[in-house]
Amino acid sequence: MTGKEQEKGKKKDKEIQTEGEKGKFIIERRYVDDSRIIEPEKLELGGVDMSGRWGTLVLPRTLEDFDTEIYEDVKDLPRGGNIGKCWQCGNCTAVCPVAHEHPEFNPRYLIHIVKMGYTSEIKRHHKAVYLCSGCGLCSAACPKGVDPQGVMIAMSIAFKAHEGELKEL
Amino acid sequence: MKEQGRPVLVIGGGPAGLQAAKDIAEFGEQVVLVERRKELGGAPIRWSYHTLAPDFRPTEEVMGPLVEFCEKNDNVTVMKGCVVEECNGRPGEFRVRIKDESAKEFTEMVVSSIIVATGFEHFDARVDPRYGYGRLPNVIGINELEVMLKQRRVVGHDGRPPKRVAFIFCVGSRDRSTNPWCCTVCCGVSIKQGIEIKQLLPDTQVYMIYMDIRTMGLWEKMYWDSMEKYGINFIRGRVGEVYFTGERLLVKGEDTLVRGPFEVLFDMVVLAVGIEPGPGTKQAANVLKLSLNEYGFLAPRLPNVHFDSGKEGIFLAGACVAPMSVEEALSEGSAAAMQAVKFRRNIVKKVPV
Amino acid sequence: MLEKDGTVQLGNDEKLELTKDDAKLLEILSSQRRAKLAFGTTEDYLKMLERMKELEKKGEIIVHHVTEEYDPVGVRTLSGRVKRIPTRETWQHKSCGQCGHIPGYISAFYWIMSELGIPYVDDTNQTSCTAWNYYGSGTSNPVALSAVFLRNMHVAYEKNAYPLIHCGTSYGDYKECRYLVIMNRDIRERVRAILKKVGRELVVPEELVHYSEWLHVMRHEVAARRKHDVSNVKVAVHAACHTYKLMAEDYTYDENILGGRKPAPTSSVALALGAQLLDYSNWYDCCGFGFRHILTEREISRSFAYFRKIRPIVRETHADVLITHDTGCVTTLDKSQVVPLAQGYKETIPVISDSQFAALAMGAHPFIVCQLQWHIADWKPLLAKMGIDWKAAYEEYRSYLDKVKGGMKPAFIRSPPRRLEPRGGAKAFRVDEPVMT
Amino acid sequence: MSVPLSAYYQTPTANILPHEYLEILVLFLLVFAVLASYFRIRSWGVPFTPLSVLSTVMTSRDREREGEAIDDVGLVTRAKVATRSTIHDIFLLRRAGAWCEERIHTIGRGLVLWGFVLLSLVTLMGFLIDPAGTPNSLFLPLRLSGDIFQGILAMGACILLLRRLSRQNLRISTDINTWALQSVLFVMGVSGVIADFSLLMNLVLQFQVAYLVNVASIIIFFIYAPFSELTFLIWKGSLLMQETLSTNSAGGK
Repeated sequence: MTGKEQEKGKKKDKEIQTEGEKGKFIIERRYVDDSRIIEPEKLELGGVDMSGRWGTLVLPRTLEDFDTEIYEDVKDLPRGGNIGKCWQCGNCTAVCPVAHEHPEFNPRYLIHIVKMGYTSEIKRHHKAVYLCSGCGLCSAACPKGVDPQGVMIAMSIAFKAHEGELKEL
Repeated sequence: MKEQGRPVLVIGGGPAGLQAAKDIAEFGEQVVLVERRKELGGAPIRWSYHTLAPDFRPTEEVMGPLVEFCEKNDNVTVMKGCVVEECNGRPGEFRVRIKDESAKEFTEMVVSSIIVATGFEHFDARVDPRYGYGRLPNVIGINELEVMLKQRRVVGHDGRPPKRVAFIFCVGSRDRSTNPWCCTVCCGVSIKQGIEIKQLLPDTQVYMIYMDIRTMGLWEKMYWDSMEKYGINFIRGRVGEVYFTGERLLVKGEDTLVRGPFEVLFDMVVLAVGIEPGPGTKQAANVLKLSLNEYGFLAPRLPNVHFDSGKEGIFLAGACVAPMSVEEALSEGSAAAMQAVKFRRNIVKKVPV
Repeated sequence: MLEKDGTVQLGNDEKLELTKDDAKLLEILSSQRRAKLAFGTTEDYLKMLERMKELEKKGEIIVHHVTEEYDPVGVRTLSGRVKRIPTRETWQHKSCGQCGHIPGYISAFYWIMSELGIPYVDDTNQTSCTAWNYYGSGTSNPVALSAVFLRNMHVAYEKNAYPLIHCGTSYGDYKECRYLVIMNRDIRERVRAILKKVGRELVVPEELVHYSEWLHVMRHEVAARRKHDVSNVKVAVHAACHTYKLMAEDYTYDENILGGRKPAPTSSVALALGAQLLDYSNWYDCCGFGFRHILTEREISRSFAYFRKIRPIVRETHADVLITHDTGCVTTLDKSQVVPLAQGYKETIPVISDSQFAALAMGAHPFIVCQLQWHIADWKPLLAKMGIDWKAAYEEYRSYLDKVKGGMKPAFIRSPPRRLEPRGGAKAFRVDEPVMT
Repeated sequence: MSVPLSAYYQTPTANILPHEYLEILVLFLLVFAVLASYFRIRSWGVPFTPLSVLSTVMTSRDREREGEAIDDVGLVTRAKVATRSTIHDIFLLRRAGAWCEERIHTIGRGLVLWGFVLLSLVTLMGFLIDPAGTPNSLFLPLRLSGDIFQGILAMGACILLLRRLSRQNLRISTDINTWALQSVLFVMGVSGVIADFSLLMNLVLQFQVAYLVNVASIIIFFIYAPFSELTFLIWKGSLLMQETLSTNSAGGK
């Protein structure tokens, strides 16, 4: 499979994407996040109307590549330099007062997806980074000196800088 | 033959065996060192390991002196390409029959005690077909990568250096369908090799796909350095299938931290193949009537006292007892040597001449 | 590492020749490993066959043997055991979806059999295996399923024809049911009671045979009658989950086909006809049908079929045709292309059954026999590549339709149901492939 | 003790640093700080969000947001939203305070924030009322409230510092910038209070020393702030406000 073809496919996905609550009728809907559902408002083939449910597609969630661009930026931004030391022990999330309130904010996980460069995951979770309250408990708890608080600062800057690519599909 | 003249028989010319022979010889005792293969040095030399974890010391630097000593020293009789075929008699005077496999000659001798150090074999990754080892190009074992690193030339089958390398841990280890035990060293060795690849090809991305990282004791430093100094990435999960697309290797697995499947292209896949008991161990066990444990390693009388075979006058050392690193094997050799010498001296006291 | 000269470099001084024996070793190892992951284990499976013999001796069950009158051919299954595939006088156990969705599927198959002059029984007295029910809603139960299974098997038995199962699901379902009936006394007795009520006995076939296995053993005869050259046709094969993942030990493998690492049927047919067989990365994946999904979650089913099968296949192989050997697979893989194509995705590939492909190669009519007009994905390039003038054929078809409208009797390819008498003088049992033991 | 009000009329700062100069200096520093933080934030490759917030509020024409057009939202609506989000998110510390695991931490932050804001307000008023600092009826109340707010600021900074100092793990892991920023704020507040009270008690020498320290700390603060965490906090704060703004405005249509 050539990269160009893939690109074409991706572009298509974007074009057909529509807003609003999608795929209500999918039984196990809660396991499928919006960005994966393509539900065309207007789709017709040979005079047959295939809009809405009849034309719905669900994109696969397979992680297809590592894209370390954001990771490199985070490393260069103030206080982001130690992200590379993280070994995913989860101490930060364990002590994080925000994570206890908001499951979508998980410092350990954010660091992982940025480190590995799972763009699709970053797309889904990057907004959560701004929930960090900067209390610094994580940096105190981290056994490897990652300084997650600082990394969150660097990340929120990096995510803003890459806003364009990170927009929902 | 007088008691004093009776040598100690060491089976196996690997790290443990050589160390044992050296120590006994330095006690001024006679040693007979029997090695099945044509050269001394055991696994590190046979598979031509480039360096040894954790301190990246060249293998020759560790094994060279030992081999040289045993070759030169008068107290040590080295018998290469030989196997012990028969053993009877009682502790203190075992009558052994040693067969030279090439020349088909037999040597008979009486030995006071025996040290078994028959070592291990690398797991044959073809037995676990999901990684396509032996079928797909650029799927290699850590032992083959050592050879490449020694030649300072890490390349794929097309002769080009890989841009992205994946190490798959626990191949033929911790798996009911192959070997259920942990080989204890492959995490460390893989990480060591990852670092060496980074030193050799700084632009190559290295990914470690692991279940657990078991870099015991001070080996942990390698693990930390690999991450912090060399930027090696670690993916927690397992690989289900490796598929060759015609150009690159498509590795299908799961990143358990993301709870999601990944299908990523790599240029080279290195399998951290496990350690399993070799034919030499089995043969020695038959000849000396030693008991094997459920996994086929030699079973010591007490699990925490490796050198004690449970049979008077026979001592165990090295990876024939359990998977272990070279550093452990060396000290086990030493320990067994001490036991053998102690045993001999006691006999001399008991039997006045 | 694998060297150019086909050897494996093991150490600085050691090389390992990858000879045929090594390949075989690999194959055996992988077979064993796969067998481990299947329903029960190979050991259980062989035990079950032993038990079947015992029960027969005790007279508890009647075993429908693959006797010489069926002119059987031996093939090697995943378990390493030799399976006897009947080639003649077979009782056609049809598939619900097949006749409904892909009429060309079964007509092509019957056409092939009549071309080869092989007698078979197309019986109307057959029920559905109810696996739809079993998978779709879970309202069925082992006893009911087994009863239906044995009922059909008894019908075949009294017709003195050997059941040949077209439907992959029935095939897998029956294999599991047979296991239950033989290994579980309770189920056996309850089923016996049910069968008594409908005046039937408990007859278990010695071998459960899928039609793809029949086509596999007959592939050389098929190839011998090839009319069109398909050597330039690139073929990708999708094997049906229910044929080779349910009771995996009992499906046909062959070390000369795909290295024995994947089921032999269908691939073997393509190879025998001289087409170019291509491999792809999502080979083992389901087609997306998945019963519950096609019933309740069309979107998932459709998307999986396209994004996880069709798209990778087209991108990796650029094949001309995708051949499968089950109803659900052809239906899903073919019909699921509608929406993506309407949405503007480009990748597409015609999907047909092995019987249709074989029939086309043997010169069957693409529309009257193989009925490609029912297929979604564009089959014109394929026919063109096979050297079939589809325009002319289509004209024929139109005029044929007009004649039928005018009152002509449409061409049926089926044999009238009949009771067969046992015949002697059958050919000696032959083994199709070098059998590994 | 009796406070000779005359003490205020003869501005004794004059012979250290003339009032006007000081104000000019502060003004200059302010401009510098803003420019510096602007360039620093731009150097991260991201927009200077305080500006974008302003423009968001000001523009009352259609905007494109994430490919979807938002209908015309009046200046008033936006201003309302802005104020609401300012009050909730910033002054009521919804973001900064809600998830601090200890009450005291929230309080510390609150005091610093309120102290700082009010102090600047008072100073501004004083400056507007009378740049020359010559006596008038509002002079004393302003001055006194200024002292109170400086005190609050100092207290808050002190709490934050003590919290970090008292916990060993926090102490070790705290970034040098955090220390610097908090201490500067602390010194600023304390020196300010001491200056004024020593003046009230006619302790001219202490006053002069404290006053110099105060001025120095103010200068340091303005020069240092753009290179401290404060820049990020302001950037992030404005970014979030902008988010709220767009979403609320979009929702409010």
